Amino acid sequence: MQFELTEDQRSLRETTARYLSNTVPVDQLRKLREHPAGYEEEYWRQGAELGWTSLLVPEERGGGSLSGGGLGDATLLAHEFGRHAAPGPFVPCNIAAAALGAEDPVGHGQPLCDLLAGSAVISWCFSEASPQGHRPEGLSLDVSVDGAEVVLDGVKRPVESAAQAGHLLVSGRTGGGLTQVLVPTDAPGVTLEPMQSVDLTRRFWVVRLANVRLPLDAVVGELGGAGAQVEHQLRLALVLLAAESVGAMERAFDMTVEWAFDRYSFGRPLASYQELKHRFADMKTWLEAGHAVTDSAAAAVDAGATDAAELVSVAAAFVGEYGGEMLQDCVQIHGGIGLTYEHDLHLLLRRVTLNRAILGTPSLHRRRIAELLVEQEER
Amino acid sequence: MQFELTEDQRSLRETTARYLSNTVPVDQLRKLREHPAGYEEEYWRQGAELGWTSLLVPEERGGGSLSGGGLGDATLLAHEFGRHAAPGPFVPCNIAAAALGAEDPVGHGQPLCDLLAGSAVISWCFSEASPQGHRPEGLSLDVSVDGAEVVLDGVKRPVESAAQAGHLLVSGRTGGGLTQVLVPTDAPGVTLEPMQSVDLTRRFWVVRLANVRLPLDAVVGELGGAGAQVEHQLRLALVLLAAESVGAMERAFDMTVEWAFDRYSFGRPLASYQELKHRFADMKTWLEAGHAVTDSAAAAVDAGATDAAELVSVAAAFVGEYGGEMLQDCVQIHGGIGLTYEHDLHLLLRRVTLNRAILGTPSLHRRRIAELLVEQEER
Amino acid sequence: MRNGPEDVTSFSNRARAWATADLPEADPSLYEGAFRTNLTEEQESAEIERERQLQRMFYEAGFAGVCVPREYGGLGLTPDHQRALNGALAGYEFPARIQVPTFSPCLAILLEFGTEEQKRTHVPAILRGEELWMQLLSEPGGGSDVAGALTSAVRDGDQWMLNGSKIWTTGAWWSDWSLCLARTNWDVPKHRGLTVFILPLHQPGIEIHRIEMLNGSREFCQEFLTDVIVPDSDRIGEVDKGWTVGVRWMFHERLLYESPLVTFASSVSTTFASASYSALARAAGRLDDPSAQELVGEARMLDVVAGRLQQRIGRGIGAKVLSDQAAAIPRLFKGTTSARTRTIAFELAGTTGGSWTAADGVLAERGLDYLMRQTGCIGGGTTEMARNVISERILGMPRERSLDREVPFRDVPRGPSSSPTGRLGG
Amino acid sequence: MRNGPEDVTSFSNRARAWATADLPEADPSLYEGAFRTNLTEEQESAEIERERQLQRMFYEAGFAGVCVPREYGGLGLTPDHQRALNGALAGYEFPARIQVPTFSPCLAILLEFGTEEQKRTHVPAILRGEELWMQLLSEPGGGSDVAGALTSAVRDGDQWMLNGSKIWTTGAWWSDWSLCLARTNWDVPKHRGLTVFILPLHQPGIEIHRIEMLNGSREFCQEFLTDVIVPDSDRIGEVDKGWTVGVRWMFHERLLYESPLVTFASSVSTTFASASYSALARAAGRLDDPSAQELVGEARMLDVVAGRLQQRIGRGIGAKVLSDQAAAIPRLFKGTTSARTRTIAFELAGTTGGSWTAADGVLAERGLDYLMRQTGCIGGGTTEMARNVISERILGMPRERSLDREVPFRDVPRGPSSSPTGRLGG
Repeated sequence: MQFELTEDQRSLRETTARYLSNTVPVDQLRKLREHPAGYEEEYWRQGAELGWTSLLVPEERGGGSLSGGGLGDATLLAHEFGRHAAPGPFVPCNIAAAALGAEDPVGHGQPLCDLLAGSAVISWCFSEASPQGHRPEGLSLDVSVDGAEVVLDGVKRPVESAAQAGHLLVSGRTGGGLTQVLVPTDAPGVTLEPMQSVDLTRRFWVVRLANVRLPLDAVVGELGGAGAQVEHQLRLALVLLAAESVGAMERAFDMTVEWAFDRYSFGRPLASYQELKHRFADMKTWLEAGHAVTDSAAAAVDAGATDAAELVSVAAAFVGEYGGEMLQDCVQIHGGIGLTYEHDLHLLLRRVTLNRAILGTPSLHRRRIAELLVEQEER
Repeated sequence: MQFELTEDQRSLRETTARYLSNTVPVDQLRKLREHPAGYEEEYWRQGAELGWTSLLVPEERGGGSLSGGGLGDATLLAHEFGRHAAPGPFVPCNIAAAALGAEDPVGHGQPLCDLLAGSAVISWCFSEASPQGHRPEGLSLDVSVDGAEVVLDGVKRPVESAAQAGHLLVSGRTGGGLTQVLVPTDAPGVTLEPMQSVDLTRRFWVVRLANVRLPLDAVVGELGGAGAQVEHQLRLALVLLAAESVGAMERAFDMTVEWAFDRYSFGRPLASYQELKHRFADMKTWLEAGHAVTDSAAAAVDAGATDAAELVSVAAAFVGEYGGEMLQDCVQIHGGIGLTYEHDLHLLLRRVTLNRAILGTPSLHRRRIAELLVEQEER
Repeated sequence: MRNGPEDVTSFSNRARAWATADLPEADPSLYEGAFRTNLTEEQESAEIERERQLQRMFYEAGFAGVCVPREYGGLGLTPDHQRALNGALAGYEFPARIQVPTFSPCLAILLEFGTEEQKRTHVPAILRGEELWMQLLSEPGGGSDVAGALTSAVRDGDQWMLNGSKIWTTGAWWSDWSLCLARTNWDVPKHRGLTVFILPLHQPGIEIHRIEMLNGSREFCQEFLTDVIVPDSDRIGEVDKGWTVGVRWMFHERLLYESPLVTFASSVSTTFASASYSALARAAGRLDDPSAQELVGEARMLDVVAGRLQQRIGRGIGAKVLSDQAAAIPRLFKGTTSARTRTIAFELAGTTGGSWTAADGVLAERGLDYLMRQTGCIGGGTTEMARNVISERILGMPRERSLDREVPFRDVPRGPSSSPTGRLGG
Repeated sequence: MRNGPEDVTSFSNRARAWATADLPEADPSLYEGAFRTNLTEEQESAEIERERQLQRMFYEAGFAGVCVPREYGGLGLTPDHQRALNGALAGYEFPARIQVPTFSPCLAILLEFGTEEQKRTHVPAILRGEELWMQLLSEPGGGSDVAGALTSAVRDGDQWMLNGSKIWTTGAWWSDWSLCLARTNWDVPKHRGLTVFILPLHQPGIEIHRIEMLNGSREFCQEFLTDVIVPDSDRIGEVDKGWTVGVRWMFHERLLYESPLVTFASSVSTTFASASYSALARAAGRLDDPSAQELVGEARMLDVVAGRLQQRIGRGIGAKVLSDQAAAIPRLFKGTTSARTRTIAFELAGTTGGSWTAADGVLAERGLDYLMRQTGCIGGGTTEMARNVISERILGMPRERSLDREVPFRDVPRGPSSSPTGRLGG
């Protein structure tokens, strides 16, 4: 998160922070472990009123950003979601909103409306199980046209909140290009299989589409021409995940610093042991670096800068790798208590761990960075 | 190095340790930087009298080990070479000795004699520049038969002390199998190009063999049947390099511990700073682990155990990786002075760095370990 | 009745013959890695019952307490005999779960410090599988500072009254007896006011609460002791000299499965089984991916080195070339290694590490293992403590300044009364 | 004569126009990474001469000392103007080598603490490239403890006599003037007995010895000061208050190329150029090897993050959201990053990292870089010191106990008189 926020940005962040503290305190999060959706509909609807789903949608389509940099604004919310390990399909809904909001010519007005109002959820079906299944060029789900119908065949996983979604925004392949289709979750041929997750409240499903047939107007944007849009959505999602993880890192760091001051060992506070002090110094450095690179990536995507792709993968690779190590070191400094279910640290560890694993592990993003470097050189 | 040595082993080690301290103290090592060979012939000849080249050769061929475990004994010498960053073609000469000593039916008696006496050097031409050039199955230097002659074509690098060697033991490919040939360094078609090295006294050359023709009796062992022998030689060499690196690690660790006690910062010895203490604890652990795995590998090779191949690569991968990190941390703890030429630490850093790079980096050995694991599973 | 100690070979042969004839076969993987955490209470009780029976079988067949003196029901043989027995158990059932902490450290401490009467009462019962023991050592407020125990024991004539709380006890709810470190003197520095007692776990004054770990495991317990009465005859060692016992206690604890009192099939790896690293790569379809190969190779390398290091240090301690303190070296290495290898498994699982279905086989739940990654760096003394021991006791570097060494324990700073809750709160 | 400060855009345009018209073009790689260490003394002197000329060109064209007040020959403009100038230099020659430490920290300290006379004498000379400065700060015995300086300055009327030794000065042999931290009072705690002086380097009392680093580089020097006389008028700041100056001195030192007083083409990376990581992989024939790709990606990632972190913290300090101490954060990250990226380059070089021929191109000498890997974690204050600063000054954790804080400096323990030689010896 940037050091200096506008008045609007500050209030956006604080309203959401207050709302999350009040509606989903940790005890509530623990209760939600048993909840099929992982969140209450009403919680989500009220959240939407705070702007949770509108920042990536142009004003004329019912959305609107504060600073012009919609993603930059959205990272402020993601940051708070991370700090509170908050539930709810924040990333998929924002991606769906961005996709429908960007559609030209305008279409699918009603689903977008419901999304903005928080009365409906739309999830994004992007990832596939194959090793290349987290890159647009690696997608294999087939989208073809048969007369007046568009036909989808393939499997998507993991898909967040699929069972809560009225529609699924499915990104698939049409020959050499990509196509996105808005699929009603109850369309014939769509089946959902629940997955387990490291997170307490985020739920994922395997979504199978077998000969799913829809009218052509279910297509979002241009048939076979959605490649750039999908790449853009992926960047938005990766930046939001990174920002959420940085929020979780920040909260875990704060908790652990507090613990180090309060906890005495051999008559001295933990914070007085040099070896721990130096680990805190490293963690503080990684935390600031995480903020720096995530904000840079958000700004680059908002500005459509040429280094956006690289910065996005750098943020994903760095925050994923160092965020994980940092959270684990927070656990280590807490000792056994930090591994118990009653302690809150794992709520943050889970979120960072989840975000590190979906949409491409750090390892895949390191390769992506190398790929971009080589392209750049060969240009 | 094992904790408990036999009387013979202890005296073998101590004699060499004393000899190295007296003949190649650090000032001498610095002088040798300018020496074309990196060592004095007389130094090597006298060293050979201490058993430097005989431990891997059977008694009946003029050699003999102390404990029956020739490699285990040789690691004691390698350890001292490491502690003293000692010059001289220790590894190649021992490999050549092992190869000639193992030859059956007996041949090449004279070169072996000279080698054992230290009056001549034979170097081993094994590695090639290709990515697979450090594995026997990856060798591509061509060895073919043309009438009464064996013909060699190819390039070997890096080859230690090639210019000092009267003969080169060249491992190459004959169709599906491997062949080893003892090539006079002055044979027509053999050319040497000097290389630079991170080490102060170890010298390497690129050896090019262009249509080198020799009588068939230049072949060591069986034409096309040397595969197992070459693999064995590679294991011997890797264990000796690991043992040498562990010796260098041990000496660097001792120096740095001493420094930490003597050096005061802010009125306290460095050894009183917890963060440094914990790094020393890690280093001590890596050092003991290096001893443990190297000794295990030596014992396994001596015993021809089934896990010898794995242990050898584990030793190479572990000592290479952790030895490098350990030496660098010793430099860090010394501060700027540890980066100066006048300080002795770099003599050890160089040796560990060199050994980490030749005969396969840790990265290649990690892959090799995985390969062996998969083979084992599929068996 | 054999006369004179039996030689290792013949003992080994008898053991193998017996195992083949009488022991049920078992899939080694049954015992591999961290014990399963997904058992119901009933299943777990059943397992423990089974292990008690197995222990009884060992006893009756004359293969229990190999290194335990014969006057206490043991065989009075050597660690080599124990190793021979461990070697004979490959592929057979044996009482794996009840070995630690019952046989080490508890039995070890009884043998070393127990009175004649205590030994005659408890050692045979342990060997017959009738008494399972655990250790009341760590405390909620204590962390690494074991000697800072706050559980108090107040003398009243020939008995003691204990009050306080202990934590991180494995399977207290199915154990019978326990070894307990308590404070008997608050007016002297902390190491000089401790005493060790033994007490039955299931009695009115002891409330046992099972702790849920973040992965759902409930293997650990916390105990609340309220006015627990212990006869002075159940005291171990001298009053206020408990730390002498404590030091050996922690030494035996570090030995774990290396203890000559522990019976454990040497064929069974007590770490995450290496073969499965390549199984993970295969399941992830990355067997040909060099970066996956490097991860598999690194994990395997660390496991192999950890084993060899344990051997080396064990021998060094045995041969008195190294001090007991050297046990901190393999402990540190195993801790960091287990954290790294779990991370590698998670890494190999890729996206499946974050969310999975049962159909994902070996890749499933690697994320949960990763969440618990630090277990090996915390349990049984943290890696930080191991680093202190290595630098101070082995390398002889200056001790950390502790503000609790020369002051009466009651005056030791204990930090803000408001102990941190570890809650995200508002 | 412009009246009123020129706006950034027009300044930027003028700068670009001038650069295009008057500055010789230069291959940016000329300035990239660590400066070349394989120059002969003659070549190096020639380079310095060239840089003095370039500095002179900047001065005469009115582009020197952008943020320096006009009364001292500067332009009296803002950091934004300096950034604009830096942006205009892409692809052109500029005096890169003489920027640090002459303009920062030396010039910065002169401007902050110098007397009017000192400033009028030296600042314009610096801007004209006539005076190159360096810092007599670190000492052989001092390590990280800069305030523990042993170089003494004894007052004699209106002059001082300096004796002692300084080390780690870059290019002292071709510099003209220096900033020197000396001890003027041994009877007070260390921070309260220091004073700062300025002195010409080339004078009888100063012997300059070039230090050979293990990679053959001779960029660093050690100076031996014997009865060096300095007039009191060349004192900077008050007597015994030198630490006030020292603190700012080290702050400016940490800023390095981020200082608004430093002119450096923003197009030039001051770290190992990222593009070359992929060049290494290509040269090693491993461009398609995923594990090589991961190394390339990691190295590039670290460089990018280091740059963004530097920006963020710089802005935070500028906006006073962060204290000056926060500069320790990017310093730490850059240090660890440079060690890691050099290791990656070495790793990518494979066997060629250990021995090479000139024909190996980019893969050659990667092993030498690796030997010098820790440079970035040691030079300009160690990463250990940075970690102390971050934990103590930024996170407010308890200070390390130092035995030299409240005692007279002459009584501070200095360790065994026999200072370690760092020799392998017998």
